[in-house]
Amino acid sequence: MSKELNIWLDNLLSDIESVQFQRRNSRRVRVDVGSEALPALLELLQGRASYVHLSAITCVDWIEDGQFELVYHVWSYETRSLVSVHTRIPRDPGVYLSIYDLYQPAAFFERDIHEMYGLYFEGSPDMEKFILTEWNGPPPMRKDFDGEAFVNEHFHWEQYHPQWLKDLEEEGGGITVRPEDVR
Amino acid sequence: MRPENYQAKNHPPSHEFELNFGPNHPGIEGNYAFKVKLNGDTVLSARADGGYLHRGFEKLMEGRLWIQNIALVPRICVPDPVPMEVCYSLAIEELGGLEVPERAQWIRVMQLEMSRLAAHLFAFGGHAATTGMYTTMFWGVADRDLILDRFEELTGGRVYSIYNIPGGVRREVPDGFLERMSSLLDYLESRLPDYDNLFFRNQVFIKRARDVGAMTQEQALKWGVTGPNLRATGLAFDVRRDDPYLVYDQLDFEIPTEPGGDALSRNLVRRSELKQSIRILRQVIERLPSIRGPIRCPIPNPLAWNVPAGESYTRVESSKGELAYYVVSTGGDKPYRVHVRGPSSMHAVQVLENLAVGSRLEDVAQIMFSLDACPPEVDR
Amino acid sequence: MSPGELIIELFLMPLVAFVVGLGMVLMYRRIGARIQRRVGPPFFQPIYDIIKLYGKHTQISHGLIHEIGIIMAVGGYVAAETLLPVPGMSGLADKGGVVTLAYVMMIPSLGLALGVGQCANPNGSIGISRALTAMLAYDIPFILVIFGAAYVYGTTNLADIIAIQQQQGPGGWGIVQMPLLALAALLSLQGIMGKQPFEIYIAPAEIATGPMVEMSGKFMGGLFVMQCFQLYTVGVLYTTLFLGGGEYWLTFLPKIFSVVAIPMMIAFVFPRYRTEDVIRLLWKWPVLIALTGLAVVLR
Amino acid sequence: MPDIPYKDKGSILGPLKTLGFFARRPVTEPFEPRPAADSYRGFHVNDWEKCIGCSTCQKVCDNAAITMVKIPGLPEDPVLGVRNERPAIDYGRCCWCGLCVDICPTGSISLTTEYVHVCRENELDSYFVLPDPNGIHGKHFDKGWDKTADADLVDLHQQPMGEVEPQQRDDNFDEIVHGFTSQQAIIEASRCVQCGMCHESCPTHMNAPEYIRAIWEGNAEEAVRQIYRSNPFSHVCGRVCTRRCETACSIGRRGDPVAIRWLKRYAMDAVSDERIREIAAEGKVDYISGKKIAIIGAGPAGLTAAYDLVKKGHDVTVFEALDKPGGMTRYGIPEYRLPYDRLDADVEVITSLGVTIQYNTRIGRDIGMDVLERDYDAVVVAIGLQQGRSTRIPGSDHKQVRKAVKLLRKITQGKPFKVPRTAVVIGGGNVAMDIARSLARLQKQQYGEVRMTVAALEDFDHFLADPEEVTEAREEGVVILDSRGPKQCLVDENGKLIGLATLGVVSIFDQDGRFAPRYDDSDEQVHQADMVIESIGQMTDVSLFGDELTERLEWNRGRLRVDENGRTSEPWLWSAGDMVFGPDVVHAVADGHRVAAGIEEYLGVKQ
Amino acid sequence: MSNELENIPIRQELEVLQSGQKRTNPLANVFDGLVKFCRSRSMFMLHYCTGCGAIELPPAMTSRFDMERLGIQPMVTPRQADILLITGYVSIKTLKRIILTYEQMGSPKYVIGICSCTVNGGMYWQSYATAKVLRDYLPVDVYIAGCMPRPEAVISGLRELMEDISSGRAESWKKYYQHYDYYLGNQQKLFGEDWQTPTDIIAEARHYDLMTEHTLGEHTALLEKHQKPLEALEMRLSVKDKQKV
Repeated sequence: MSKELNIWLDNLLSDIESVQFQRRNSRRVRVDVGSEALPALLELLQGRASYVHLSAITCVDWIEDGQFELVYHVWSYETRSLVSVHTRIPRDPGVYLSIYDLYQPAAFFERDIHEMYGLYFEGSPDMEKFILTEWNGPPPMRKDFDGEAFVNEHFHWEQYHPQWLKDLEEEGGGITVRPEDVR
Repeated sequence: MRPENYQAKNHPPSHEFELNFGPNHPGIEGNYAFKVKLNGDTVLSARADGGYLHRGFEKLMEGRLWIQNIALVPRICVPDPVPMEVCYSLAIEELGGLEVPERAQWIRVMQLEMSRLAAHLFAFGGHAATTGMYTTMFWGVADRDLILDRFEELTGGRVYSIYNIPGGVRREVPDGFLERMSSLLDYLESRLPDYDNLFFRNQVFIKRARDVGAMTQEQALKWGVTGPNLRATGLAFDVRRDDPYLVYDQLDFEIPTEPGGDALSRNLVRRSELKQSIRILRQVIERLPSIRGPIRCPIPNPLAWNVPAGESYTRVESSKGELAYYVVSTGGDKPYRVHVRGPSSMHAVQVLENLAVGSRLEDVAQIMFSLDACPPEVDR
Repeated sequence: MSPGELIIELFLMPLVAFVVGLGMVLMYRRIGARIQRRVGPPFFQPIYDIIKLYGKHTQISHGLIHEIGIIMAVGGYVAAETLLPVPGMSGLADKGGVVTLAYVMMIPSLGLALGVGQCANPNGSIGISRALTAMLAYDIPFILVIFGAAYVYGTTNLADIIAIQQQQGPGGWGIVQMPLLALAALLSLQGIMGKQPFEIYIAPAEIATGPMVEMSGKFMGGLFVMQCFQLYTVGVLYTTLFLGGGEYWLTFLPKIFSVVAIPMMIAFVFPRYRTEDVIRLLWKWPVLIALTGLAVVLR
Repeated sequence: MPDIPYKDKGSILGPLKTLGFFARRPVTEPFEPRPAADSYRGFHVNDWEKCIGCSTCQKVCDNAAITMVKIPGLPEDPVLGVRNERPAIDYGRCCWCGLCVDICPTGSISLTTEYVHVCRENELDSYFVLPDPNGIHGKHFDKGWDKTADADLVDLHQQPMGEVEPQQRDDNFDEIVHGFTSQQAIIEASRCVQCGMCHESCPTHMNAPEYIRAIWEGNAEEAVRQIYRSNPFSHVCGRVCTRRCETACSIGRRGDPVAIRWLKRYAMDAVSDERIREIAAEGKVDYISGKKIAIIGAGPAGLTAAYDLVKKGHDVTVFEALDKPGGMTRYGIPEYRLPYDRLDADVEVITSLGVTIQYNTRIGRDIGMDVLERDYDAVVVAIGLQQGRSTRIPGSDHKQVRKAVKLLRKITQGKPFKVPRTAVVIGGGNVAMDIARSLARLQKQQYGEVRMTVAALEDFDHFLADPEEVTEAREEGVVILDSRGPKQCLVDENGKLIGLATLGVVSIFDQDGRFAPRYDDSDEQVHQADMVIESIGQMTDVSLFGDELTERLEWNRGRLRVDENGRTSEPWLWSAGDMVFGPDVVHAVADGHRVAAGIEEYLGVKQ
Repeated sequence: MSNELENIPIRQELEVLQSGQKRTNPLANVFDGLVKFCRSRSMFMLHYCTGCGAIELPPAMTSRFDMERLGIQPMVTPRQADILLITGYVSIKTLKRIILTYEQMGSPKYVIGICSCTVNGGMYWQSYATAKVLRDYLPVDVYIAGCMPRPEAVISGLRELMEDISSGRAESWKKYYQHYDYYLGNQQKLFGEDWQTPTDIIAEARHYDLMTEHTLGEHTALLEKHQKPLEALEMRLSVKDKQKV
């Protein structure tokens, strides 16, 4: 099985430049590819190598590099192996191509990434909000959105003051370290 | 008192109208919404609306230590929490290069199958309730509760066991647990004919569920359907066998399939999987006493645990389908990114929308329940 | 019968019906509980529910028609109770008859339709349209059965029907005389009571209890009262037509309770049919049986 | 797999079989809550006896549900590592994951099988609970999720420290301990739960949690920076500290404490000396204050004070009677424990900041105190305890009865003396071990065999020396006897010392806790010896003050009376280190800081 | 979310204000007692899974723990329901629906806060998407601790509520009318100042004689300012073919 994998991966390498691949074990392959070549690579993977199941699309925000990393996990029912195709695109303006015409499940993942990261996919059938329909803030999964700060700014907490605490405070004790202090 | 200060809307003279399913609706699994456009009883278009259970898990996990997240992950799928814990732990173990002791792997398999049993009992119980068959639901949930009792004994928690941590499991199996588990399996097996009589062979149910929400195998593959729903279209695919994890490759079990691709087939697949899970559990009960050794490999102090940089994609077969975690570590004490690929994120949105179109109003709830779509997995 | 007695009977008969109906509701819930392997509600649960609903502070009315609808729904059954002879009381049974009763029994559904229509909730509208369709379905065999029974007994007067059966002893009961019609009636009873598998019009999972969706407080209480009457009415009607009616309360009550118990038990082991399946089924088997039964009795 | 016959067309009446359940008993449970499983995760209890208030539970809690509450009346002792704080839990946050139980270093917190708590809106304060041994409602419930060995998330074992094997080390003065490798250090550092007990117990309040964290993060420079915030003698302390921190360490409650000393050593060794000097110089003021300060004694206390004061821009001169700096750290600690180049590195950091050390300058002989009083704005006396105490037993005035301190100094200075063939050390402290092991090395070098005996007053359960010292000394061939009180030094008719007679000890302290050893006269042993070394404590030589100043100063039982800042009754004179506070390096460092702060305050006022 | 959020109010303990008049007719008292008793014995529970704690409700409802023994039944629409179980965390999106639902329920109505999350944010205290302190937005009658509470704990809580109802203590639904301005204010802070619900609480308060000086205030004034003809709550769902370019 892995032999076949080798053969087609070699073929693939001849077709597309700028592909790096790395086999992690018999069922996991990591492929790094430039963003311009990714749709073609996926098309090859799907068409030639039976990787018909798009397991997931993950977006990772590498804010320090100013990039979004997109990882396409595709699975072949025949060779029983999973290829993770990694590509990086600039964080700004954050537009990329949809692969909906290759893999229909991409619609959900692309929509999800759009609302969570603000990354727009051209050609995706539906870029409307799904989960955050009533959210006006920035795309929350971006690293520059500090969820905890947002919470502290917008919410307040239950102010407990039970009798035992009052008693302790009378005796000179009381709260010393709040959980917020150690975070 | 008049109700609200609303004006009755004048609908345009048309047979078409819109109807909201949920979020507060018994035909919805969990807290989810679904809007359908109807012509008479036929659904013209359907639109899912999620986010009612959105907590921003992936964001929360980036802000917590690796080990703290084990308390968080089971919440992602409430009816079937164990695969979440196991999958997350597997991902970290892969990143950190931890060797899980064999005994822990077997205990994990045991939990996973217990959880699958519980989730399936819940799933077809819920499906039965959408067709008005409350007795099945009452039975199913009550029998599921017996499994939860065993979970409580094993893990200390009824629903959220928080029992798996990276490196293994948290406690040794209590004395006499396997015997009690074994007698529970006997009981469940003896209940299966009752369920058959009441539900799976019930002609009214079969009439009701046949050809409801049917999809072909090609459609299923195109839409990214996984798990029992895919097997109900005749494709024998199971992550446990085809991308094995833990000790599933040492276990003897079959992958039930059904040809129909409809709500009935999906339920029948679940029914057969009950049997297979019981079979696996019996093997585990038989093997576990002979596998000795630690139940956890040593892990660093959780407060100061830097998982080596890298990324891992681990997959687990949950009761709903393919569950996957993509975890990125930059070598810090917290994950840099965790992506949860909930199986229902396909089923509850695209597949549900596609299947609902052209179906009947009375079948919409059935379709959702037969897909066993779990909204918290979608919303996260 | 003096007018005074009549008035007392007219007052007493619905009251008795209500109390017995409460018992039937309790029985329904207890049967369900038992099959579902649980304990079930306390003895007085039905009356607690009704008092609670009438005792709600907020009573949301959707307008006059809404209120009239509920009054029709309950009133229709109250009227029906006065047409149903019970041991010791015959009320208006002499004046009415089984045909009148059949008409009166449709009033609640129509009243409900009026009331629900006012609520402007699509779920309610769908539910009520389903309910009326279902009524169409179960009324065909039901009318056939009534027709056959009337033919056999030679009268539509319920009091007379009872008298005829009681003269002949258990052998002369309708169920022995015309078993096929009795069977058909039992099947349509399932429809009249609106229990599974003919429960599609309330279907919580689809249309959120359909007609009841906007009902609250006393309106909901009205529906609960109506349910008591409904169970009682179908039980008594069936007993009257096929089980020799009531001689004494001691024999009458077991009869009516066991009549309604059968659909109740069936309700808990079947899911619900779709509307068209309801019609197909009810127009097929009960109608066929009823027609055969009719053929037998007409022969 | 048609293993189930559901596919054959069942009868429409099939489901009616279910009606058989009508006759069966319901499965419903009674209303009263069932007892939960043995390891159920219900509400918390906390054993206040065991709990030390380390707040580790608070740190592991992912829900920020734990608040530390100070409870007056509970024991509080930084030295033992006990705080009078206890965790209070917010059940509006808690998720009952049990991580607090698994990580608790003491094993005091656990979950019970109690799980019902209901309250009304105005009683919501009851959600904030201070778990005590009685549980949330004061009712007894069995323990549920409790600490087990499987579930314990605390790593109870230290990283093994590599040492030179006894055979290789017993004839030389090379350093014994290898020190951590970077990987070991990171693993060891990761054991820390950041409770801060070490910080509180440390005399000089080193920022141990911070530098351990930095080591764990792989940032040794940051660790050094944290170390230099409070201790300029870190090479020394990284090797020979008495480790009050490790006694207090909460991990040490049930297992080995975090090896804080070795971690400090690792951090210091991992950074080059030049870089350390740069780091130490951070925060030095860029002006000159114009104040002159004299410090007498280049030991840890004096040099620490010098370090602090020079960073404030003062002109600091240190007068040292001997020719090398370090004081007791150099002349009291054998080289195999503290290589001199490491000590020199520490001193170099201080001198590189601008401190001048005048060696071979004995105050009172070369320069008088009055000169210092006149020429300097402030004077610090930090001369330590340079004289050994005598047992004053019969025969102790023999010339072959030596004082350990002096002998150690001699060894360090390389001055020749006749190494005894057999020797007995009186005393059970670390100094006794030092001299015994040093002499043992010399014996091995010269005679090829070790004939050293240590006779300690204390029994092994209350031994003063560190256990590892005892172990290592034994490995090197030193015989250690416990509960032996010296009776007399035996001298033969030729005036040659032939041995020491000791008696068995019955008790050391009297009822009032005063030192008053009682011996069992019947249990007498004689230990042959060419030399007897007394190592029972040191005292200071205050002759440098001169008569006039000695008169002026206030004294307290033979020691200088100082205020809380280390200032004597003379406003310009401070005293620090062993001569005013107990003998160990880290106390001296702490004292140096204290005195420096006092002088700084004083100089500020004077301006 | 509006910008006014800076001045988050300090939580005040809200009291149910009792009207002075006491019924003197003994028969009326007996009747009141009967109604209260029936209320406590017949609680219709709204079938709404707002959060993960809802997973323990099916066991509590079904055969193993059988809530119907207490006269508790699930009901599917708010109109029919008496008790609203907030089962765990409420995302802001859900909270809007909960408030709509709550306002549509007929009083007397009772709210039960289940799980940690309804009290102080629970394990989602860091989450930007969930509301933290439920009683800021709705009056709550009974809290049940746990994450999630077991069915037995849920049933214990419900029995506690039953006692409260029959003894007349559970009257926090009145607070919603009597302190409407407070609750509305908190809702506006979270949902924006143009937040409104279809139910006219002020009119209901007038109708049922529950107006107090706390019913109206600056927030209700804001509500009236933004009041627009009401339609069903917008779900922000558009037909699929209408795509954004």
